[in-house]
Amino acid sequence: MNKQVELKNKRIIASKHVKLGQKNRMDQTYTDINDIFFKAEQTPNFLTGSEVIREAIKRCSVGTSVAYPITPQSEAAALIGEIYAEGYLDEYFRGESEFAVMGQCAGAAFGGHRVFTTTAGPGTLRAMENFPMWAGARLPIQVCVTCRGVNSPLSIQPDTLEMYYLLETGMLVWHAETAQDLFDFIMKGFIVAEQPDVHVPIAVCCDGFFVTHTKDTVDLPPLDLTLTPYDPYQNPQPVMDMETSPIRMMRDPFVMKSNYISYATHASWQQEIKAAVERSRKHTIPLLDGLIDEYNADRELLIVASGTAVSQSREAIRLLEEEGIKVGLVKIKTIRPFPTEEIRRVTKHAKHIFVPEFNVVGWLAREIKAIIPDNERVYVGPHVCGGMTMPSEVIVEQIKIQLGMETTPLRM
Amino acid sequence: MSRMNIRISGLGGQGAVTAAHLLAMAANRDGRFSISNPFFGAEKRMAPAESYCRIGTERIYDRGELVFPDVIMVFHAQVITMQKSYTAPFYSGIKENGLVIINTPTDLLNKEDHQRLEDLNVKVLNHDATKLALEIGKTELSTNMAMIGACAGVTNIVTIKALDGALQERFGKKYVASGGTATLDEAIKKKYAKKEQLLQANMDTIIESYRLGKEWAEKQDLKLVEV
Amino acid sequence: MSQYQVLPGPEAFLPPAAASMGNVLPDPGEAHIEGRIVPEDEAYEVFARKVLGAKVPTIFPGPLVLWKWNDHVAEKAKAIRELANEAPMRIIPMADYRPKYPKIEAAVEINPNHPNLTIWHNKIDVCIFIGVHCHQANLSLKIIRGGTNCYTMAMCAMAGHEDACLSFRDADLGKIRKLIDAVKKLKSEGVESQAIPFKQFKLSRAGLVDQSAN
Amino acid sequence: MSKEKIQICEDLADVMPPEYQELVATATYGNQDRGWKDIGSSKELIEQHSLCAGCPESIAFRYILASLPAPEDTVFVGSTGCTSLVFPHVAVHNIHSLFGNQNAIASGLKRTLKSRFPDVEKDVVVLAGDGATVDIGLDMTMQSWFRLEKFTTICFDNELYANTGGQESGLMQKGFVAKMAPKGKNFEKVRLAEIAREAGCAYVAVLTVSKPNRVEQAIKNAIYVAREVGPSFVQLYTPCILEIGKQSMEGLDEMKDSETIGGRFVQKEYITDEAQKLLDSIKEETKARKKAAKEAKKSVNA
Repeated sequence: MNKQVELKNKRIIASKHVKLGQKNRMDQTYTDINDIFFKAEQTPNFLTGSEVIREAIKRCSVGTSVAYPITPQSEAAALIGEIYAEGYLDEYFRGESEFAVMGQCAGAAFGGHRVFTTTAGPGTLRAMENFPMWAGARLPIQVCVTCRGVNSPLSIQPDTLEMYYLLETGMLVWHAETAQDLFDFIMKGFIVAEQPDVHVPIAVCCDGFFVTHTKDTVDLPPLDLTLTPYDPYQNPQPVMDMETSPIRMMRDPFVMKSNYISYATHASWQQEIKAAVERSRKHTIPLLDGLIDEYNADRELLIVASGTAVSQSREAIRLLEEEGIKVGLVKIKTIRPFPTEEIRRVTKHAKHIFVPEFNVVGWLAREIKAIIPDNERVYVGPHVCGGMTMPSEVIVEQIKIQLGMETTPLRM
Repeated sequence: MSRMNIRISGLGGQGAVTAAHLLAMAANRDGRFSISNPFFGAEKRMAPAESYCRIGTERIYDRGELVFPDVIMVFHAQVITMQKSYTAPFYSGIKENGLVIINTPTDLLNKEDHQRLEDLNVKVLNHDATKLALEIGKTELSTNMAMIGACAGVTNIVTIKALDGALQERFGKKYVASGGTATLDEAIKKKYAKKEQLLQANMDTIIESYRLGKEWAEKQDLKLVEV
Repeated sequence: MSQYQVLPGPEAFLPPAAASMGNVLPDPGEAHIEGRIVPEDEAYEVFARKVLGAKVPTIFPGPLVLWKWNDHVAEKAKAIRELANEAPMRIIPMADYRPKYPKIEAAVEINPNHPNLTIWHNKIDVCIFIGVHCHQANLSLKIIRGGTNCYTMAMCAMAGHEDACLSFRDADLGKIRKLIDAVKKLKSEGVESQAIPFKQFKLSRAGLVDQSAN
Repeated sequence: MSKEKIQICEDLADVMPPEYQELVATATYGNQDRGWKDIGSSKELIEQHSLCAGCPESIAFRYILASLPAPEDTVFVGSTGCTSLVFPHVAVHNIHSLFGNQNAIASGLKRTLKSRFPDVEKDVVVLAGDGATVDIGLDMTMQSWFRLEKFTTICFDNELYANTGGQESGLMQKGFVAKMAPKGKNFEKVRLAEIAREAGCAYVAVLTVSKPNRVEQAIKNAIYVAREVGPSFVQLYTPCILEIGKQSMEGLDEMKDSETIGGRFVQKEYITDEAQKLLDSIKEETKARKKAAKEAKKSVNA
């Protein structure tokens, strides 16, 4: 289905209404995303994920951010407030619920701002009605989802089940493994989502606490570089600011009623959102260096994972290596668009495919099973959920059991 | 590749999260790889709070609750007596040849606990951190300093110089903290009108504990993992 | 898997979006023809051949060139009229995107929600969209491909349209003029317009202007 | 903007459908004294609507669009319901997003427009039904007033859910038997105007749409106050003749009955001192301007 896009020269359309090299009110220089990441010097910092979100937003020329407290994203949302007070953003306020916040974000995006917000767990589900609306209205809003459990009984701990609900909203869904990914994905996410041929919202997801509250080493580009601001007129739809003539359309019109019924429009509209997500591949591949990362992926034993599960798998592979068991690793960075062709290619020679996940349903395993031949090769797990941790020893044990090897039961 | 996994169990408000961050920051300054993260519920003061610090010679990816620690630090007696920890018993998962440092003036373990730890050749240091904190740091809030000092003294996992640097970084500049931690920071800052005094008192607590830890370690036949 | 070809329809009750079939948009300096990425110059010639070979070649100008938000747009409108006269091509506007109520006048307008009415009514076999917002253009192009046999082209100011049979990207005044030049060149080589003779309609505030008097 | 931007390119003007040519030639963009009296003599900003014949909402729509002080710089935010059937035909930018979040959308929109165009007065007007304003959206309606968001909220109060077929709403009168209230509504009509006043609105008006000049004045007042002072709210009775069992011609009588003494829609206004001061000064200015214009006209004629 999905044609493999060649990694050619980096082609990203930057905003046309300010010039690269100009300075903003914070004395930062508008800089091309490629220069920020691939030319500027990167300095290591030891930061929590929440601080990393702040550092990314400082360099993104964001117009509006709307905040609402919910663990574990509250710190990040409050820190964005602090940099708003310093002058980095044009607008910032606390909304009254996630449903309202996502509406406020939509209003700001309709009006022509670059918009960023954060949410988590039950907040993501409360906001849910807005996400397909954002996508349908072609609003390139970025929401950072710091995953936590969504079910009753209540849990504030990480669980990626909420990402499953986001998969068919029409948003781009990326999954950060580490604080470094989180930083990179936030900045690059704006650029990809705002391309005129893409122009759909993006959810940059990370695992709560494991990323947000973990202090880790992150390479940052200089603070005096920032992205060019969003250009609302590089838009596949009219901007709702009465700066163009009054084109009579609602940005998401009722074409369903009475005499002007057109279900062909509705169907085509949905197809167009899906198409926009597909088009993002071309822009994402050069910026993220592919939709997946692969390490010894030609091996017969393969782990395919996203988010923190990748980190835990890296450790598990080290442990297995010590015992002479060689396992390859595939890290999926974008869940939407799903790297269908890439996964088909790298799993071609695998005899066993393990998909460790931090959720009870194993949605990533389902996604993989749906697209590869001989999918009985996929072992759905190991799983943890509800906020449990996934020690690398558990992955090791499960792989050995699956291979019929002897294991000593894990002592707790 | 070698790695030391440190698990810290305490009660909300004792600075367990700060302690793990400081150890990780110090290790980072020493040129090692480190990562630290907290684990807590939705409650605040006096509820179980855990934090984890992993220090190693190579890039560390492992995150989340630390199930198989080399070192366990217990910040409060209730972790043991009231089972206020996420794992029970508090030493579950400890690796062979491990180390347990407990903030207590007296032995809190029963015979069975001692036997199980001995079987794994795990050494136990009873370290009266709160007393040291009150004597040198002039506040109970420095208990975490006394604990990381002892940890560094016994394990050599971080240098005093690096701890000093980490302390300056943590309290010397604006720091991201959750609401509760921020309030505690304010309380301790109020106690010490001058920032240098606060840093000095904390450092003194660390150094004295470090000395005591080192002294104890020399008398033990420690086979702890070396990083 | 072989390349999905974006050909005139009628393709299906609900054809897929070409992007979902793996078709990608051209890069700057390129265009695409039926799903193939080609150098832009090649596309100008194909455009001219399609227009001159058609019975009812039509330009669908959109709001971005119909409404005069600046003088540059007025220049584009002028060039579009020139193109229409040169080929010749009909001009049928897409003035806005609302679902029209109570009825679409298929003879004189096109609506993104029911583009086929206009294609069928006027028997349009080749068309080009210019100045339509990308989202709306994509809806129309796909609906047209689904239900008609019209060869669709698009002059896009942004990244192009893989749902058209042929599309240009980064459209500006210069590129619209290049369309005119391509038609002129082909004509000078002896290619003649196959268009059925027609008179471009005129509208006023009162409605259709009767031109038979002239 | 920018009424200059509402022009058709000359080279393509003669292929534009008549309604657009009419719009450019005779619509009242840019005329600060525009009002309901322009209806019939100039191109209205609304094309044929698809509401029921005789629906008072349709006439309310026309009055409101005619009364906007600056339609060339106004953006509407609607919500789900009968109103959203009209919005596609309105020559003013408008947004429909979800059901009930209209005041949240407007909050984000207004702040962004203020930030992007600090020197231009961009009016944001919410127009939604009573279900959207009071029931599903009350939280966001009120919170936008608490935050003193500077835009106007208009509620088309037809005392029920019309588009879904006549279900009970919070603004329905007590005792009324409707779908989902099979034994009659058992609590009082929500006192939305008083809620608005207490929540922070600087200008509140309740009236029917039986008298166009009153509607015009309320809408203008609300928008002027939202520009300078704070949030404003207008509640208009637009009975759903279909669902209350009336004929197409009976809408006007229904409204007139309800606004007579003792009725549910006796006209009322709540205005803060600051807002009153502003409205008085605008009144003076308008009077002076009109007088000057009249005299200028006289001298030309002479």
